[in-house]
Amino acid sequence: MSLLSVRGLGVHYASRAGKVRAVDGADLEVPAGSILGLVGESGCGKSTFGRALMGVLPDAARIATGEIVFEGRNLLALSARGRRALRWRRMSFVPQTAMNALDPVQRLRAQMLEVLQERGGLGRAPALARAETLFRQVGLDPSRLADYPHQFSGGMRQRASIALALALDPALVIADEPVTALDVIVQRQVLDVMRDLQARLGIAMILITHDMAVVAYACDRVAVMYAGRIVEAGTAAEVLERPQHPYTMGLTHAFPDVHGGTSALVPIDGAPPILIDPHPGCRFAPRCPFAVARCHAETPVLASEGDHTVACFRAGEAPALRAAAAEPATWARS
Amino acid sequence: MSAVIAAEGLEKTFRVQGREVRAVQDVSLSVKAGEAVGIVGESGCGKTTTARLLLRLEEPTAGRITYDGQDITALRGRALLPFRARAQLVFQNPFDALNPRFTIRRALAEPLRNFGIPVAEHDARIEAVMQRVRLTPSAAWLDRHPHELSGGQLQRVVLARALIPGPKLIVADEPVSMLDVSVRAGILNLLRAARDELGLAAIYISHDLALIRYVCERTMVMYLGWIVEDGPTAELIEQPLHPYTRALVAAVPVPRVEQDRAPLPIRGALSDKPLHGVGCAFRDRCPLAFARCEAETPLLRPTTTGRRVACHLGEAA
Amino acid sequence: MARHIAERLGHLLLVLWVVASLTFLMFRLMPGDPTLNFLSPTFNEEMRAALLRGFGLDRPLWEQYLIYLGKLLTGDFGQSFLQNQPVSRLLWDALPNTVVLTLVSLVLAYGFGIVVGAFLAFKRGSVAEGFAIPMALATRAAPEFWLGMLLLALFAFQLGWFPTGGAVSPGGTMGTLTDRLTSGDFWWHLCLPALTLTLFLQGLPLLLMRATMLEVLNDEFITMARMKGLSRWSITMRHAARNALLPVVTAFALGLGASIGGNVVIETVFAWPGIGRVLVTAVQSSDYPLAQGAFIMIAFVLVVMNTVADLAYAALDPRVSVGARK
Amino acid sequence: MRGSNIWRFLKSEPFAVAGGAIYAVIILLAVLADRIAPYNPREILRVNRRIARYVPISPEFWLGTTAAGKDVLSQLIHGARAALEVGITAAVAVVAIGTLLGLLAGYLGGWVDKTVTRVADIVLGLPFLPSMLVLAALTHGGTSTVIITVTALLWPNTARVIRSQVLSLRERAWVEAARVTGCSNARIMFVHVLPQVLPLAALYGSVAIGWAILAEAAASFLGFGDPEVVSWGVMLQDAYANQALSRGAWNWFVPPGLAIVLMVLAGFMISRGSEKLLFPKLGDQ
Repeated sequence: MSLLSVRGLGVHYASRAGKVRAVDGADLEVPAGSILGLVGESGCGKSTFGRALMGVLPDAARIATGEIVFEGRNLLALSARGRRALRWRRMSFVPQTAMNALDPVQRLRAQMLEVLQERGGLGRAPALARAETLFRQVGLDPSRLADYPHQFSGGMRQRASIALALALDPALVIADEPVTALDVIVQRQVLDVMRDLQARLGIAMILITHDMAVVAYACDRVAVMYAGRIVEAGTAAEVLERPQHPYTMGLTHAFPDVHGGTSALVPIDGAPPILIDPHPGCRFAPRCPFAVARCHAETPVLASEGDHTVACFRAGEAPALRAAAAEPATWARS
Repeated sequence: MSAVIAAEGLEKTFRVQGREVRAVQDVSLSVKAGEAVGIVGESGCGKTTTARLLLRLEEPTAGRITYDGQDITALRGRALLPFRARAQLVFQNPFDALNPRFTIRRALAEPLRNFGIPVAEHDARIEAVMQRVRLTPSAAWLDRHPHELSGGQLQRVVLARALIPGPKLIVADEPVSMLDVSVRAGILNLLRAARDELGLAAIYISHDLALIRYVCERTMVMYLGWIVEDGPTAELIEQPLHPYTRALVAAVPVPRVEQDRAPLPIRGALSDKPLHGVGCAFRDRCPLAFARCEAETPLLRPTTTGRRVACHLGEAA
Repeated sequence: MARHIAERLGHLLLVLWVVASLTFLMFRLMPGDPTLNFLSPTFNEEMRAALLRGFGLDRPLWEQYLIYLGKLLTGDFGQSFLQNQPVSRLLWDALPNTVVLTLVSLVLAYGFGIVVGAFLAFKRGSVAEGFAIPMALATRAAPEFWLGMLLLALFAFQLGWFPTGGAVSPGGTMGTLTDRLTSGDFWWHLCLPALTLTLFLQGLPLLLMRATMLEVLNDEFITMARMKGLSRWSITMRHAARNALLPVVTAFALGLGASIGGNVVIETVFAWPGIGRVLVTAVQSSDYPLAQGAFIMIAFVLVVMNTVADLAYAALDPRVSVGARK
Repeated sequence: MRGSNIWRFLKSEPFAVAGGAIYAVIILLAVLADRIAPYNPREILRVNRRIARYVPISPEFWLGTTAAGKDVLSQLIHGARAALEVGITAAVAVVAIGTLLGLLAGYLGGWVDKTVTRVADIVLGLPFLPSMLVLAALTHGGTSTVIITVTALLWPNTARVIRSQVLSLRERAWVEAARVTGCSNARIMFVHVLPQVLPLAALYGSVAIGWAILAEAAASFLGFGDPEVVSWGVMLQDAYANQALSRGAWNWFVPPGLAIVLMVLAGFMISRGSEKLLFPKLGDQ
């Protein structure tokens, strides 16, 4: 039984141009004690997915369909109060740029104690001790608790956010693009902190990112998201090295490798889909070089083969498609 | 063939809230026509300031800049116009690089008007650059406003605007960092094609070594305003000479599960009070630092053919 | 931070000096012969000259200016033409009335404005908002003195609950500041003018607090606070309100400075013997040393409060007061 | 703006529409004052040969008459003319000066910025109404004094706001792009930056109209208005000075105040509403 299993999740935004289906029938299994990389391009709904798990969405958005079963309970069936009780105790969040995710006029100590005391029920002294241990665990000098957020560098702010997220020993930490805004060396250091703490504390993590290399470096499992849906999921090795969905294939070839040759990078033509009245059938069909008539009519369902699930009618021909996907000519249609 | 753009001993110091920030220290470089040079380093290393100095968008505190052999260090205002027509910039953020109130046509016409290109030629030039950046048929795009285009399309317009005055030098500051992965390749290929076909000199600024490897033959690595290493890109990545380059290359993740996850050969983090004065700026984080690094500032000296490094490691005792 | 304070104080002194000089110039261009009012036609030329000399008006302009500045530094505003006593005594007697009126009204207005503003932000989109916003806008759109006239007509003349003006009942004397503050009669006279000023002033803090709160409420750290499972109340009060208070505190200091000058009309409607009323009567009767003194005092309080507002914001916002990255 | 989305916009922005409607009415009154007003506002009226003092609301005098026997309604209607004249002239002057100085200070920086900011601080150091009094006494009152004073004292507020927006615009890539593509400073300021700043300037324009009218009313109330001009401020001063309050002549002193409130409120509503009109999709990239 996985720690978290999401089925048919739908989150819709009310906008002047109509209902935007940011997340539209997403399914995902997250086993306990592993790091899952949720990867996709901007506008694919991955951030909305993360925030939907936390149950804190912008005013214009609401969860329309599906269920989120976490530790055996469907969160969507809980009362608001019940849901709020779980927040940060069982499931916490690390934001992208911690600069505006920390209260600018409060010292870090106050923000840590607030969570430890008000949500964790600790007294002041044990809370302070816990805050100092957490800071040490993420590689920050406890004396920095007395500083304000603007006195921290980018890397240090992310470490502080991680410390904050681990405060109440949650079972799951959702990190939304935690290292995107960081330089490569600091990014590596923060990723190592996350991998080390995850291994030592045995917590589950969802790392939301657009960077395939970061996913390859830090994650055990990978889920690829496109136009509000999970199109492929499995172990990192399976998904990255033996992708079965054309979009994943395209992504791996569009990504330059620092040690790779200078073989031509392959762009995926066309623009990401507008999620107001999405394309019937498979959302990727308009940009997919392997699309057939069926792809434009029917919507493929996630089918799993062993530990590797994919939503594509031609998944069976994956090895042949993979070979074709490596050729730039396959993608250069327009 | 003389260098299209060259700089010697460039320096730039800013005064920020009373503190002196040395953004660029003793930078010398030259780029020939048809050559693409990458400048790579973490944020705050001075790579963008260097690019802005070369384009004279900033006044250098010291040093000389020459374009096609002509000294343009002291030029100002209208005198810079001929140089401006020949040296253009591709911006990082396509969503912010076009005047929101101008249509695409007017954005492209602006440089033509400023550089005194006869109106008769405008339509032809606009059509040519639109073809080059594959925004065809151009009529479908020219009368739109920026907010009606996607990131990739906007960046193509930005590139078209840079190419329209017929420049000899293109500087691209993180040209694709704001774009989706699937769209990046398209822009990078356009940049490479434009450079090859038009014989442009190009300077690419980026923190992403993988992208630099894809577009540049030669690369310079900067740290806290200094050039620490300069050489052919592939060699520099596969056999880095400077300890900082070594750490930088090791830190870059690759999109394959099997990769080196050993701890980085570097200590601590970028401090806010960089070590000025004598000695190597990297010494406090360098695992191989020794007495001489403290006593003497290393100079950028050639080693084997075509490579330069600023480090005492390889020197005679 | 210290550098910031020193810079602001230096700037303050410069502005004070320029304002004092402008005032000097403005009043020297006053129309009408300053001595006209209290000279009876029988005075001959010789006596009139003696009088001018008495007030130092016969000297060249720049010499007058130097004397004026010299006296200013020692707090001597010269002699009032009409009331034949030092201007400074008249001003020090009137200033407390203005300060009491202003402070009482500002505290009431900002207290009410902050609470209602925060509540409206908390209850976004409610019926209350649809009603409160136009009301707040209307109070800011109404001329102060007209509000005064309405309250005066209703509560004083019509219902007779409050006096129709002045600060002391007929026959009473104001006495020292402590006498006034302890006399019920004084407070009874203060009610209507203070109520008018409060009604006029509360619009700004209310709208400002609501706007800043709404802006802060969709900051990312508020979303994070919700994710931490903190209660809506503690989020609003501890996080949103604290951040939203910064601009409101600045507005309070600016408001204090501005309304001391602005009370001119309220004090006229209610015949409240504050420094504004002193200025009006002095200008109307061309008693220009008194007018000049009153003007300078109002201007100085305004300039000082502008600086205090600037420093208060810097002190309250750690991003400014606690310097850059360690 | 094609017809369809103007209508869609109007529906979505009730504040601006209401504000616009009020202004339309006031402008109409001001233009057609002579024809609409039942009597000549300055004419002393008689009822069977006796001067019609303090006549309450009646079919003959819809808003009654003043202490001097003049028709309140006619004065109210003609007052719209003075309000518009003062309001619009002062607002245009304030916005023009404020925007220009704000633009120059914000874009050019250096000593230009220092001087403009320093002068603005000094002007902000001059208390508004007291300065109005002194200047009015200086020039024997009149609407021109009000306009000059409002302009002289109000431009720093607009200048500061415009300056801060220009400072942020200057950092935007498309302004830098203008420099790279060979634009001169002047062209960047007036062709590229100014159009982006005009919406905010117009916003402050509609607010400035309000302050100008309030200033005129206060000056008139303190006896420094222009007695010949029929304005709402003079009406209120006239009422206050002639025991309108003690006699409970609500019909006399309430309407002019309401007229001022309505007009100033309209300015605020237009500025609040117009934020969307003037910052369409173009602006909020």
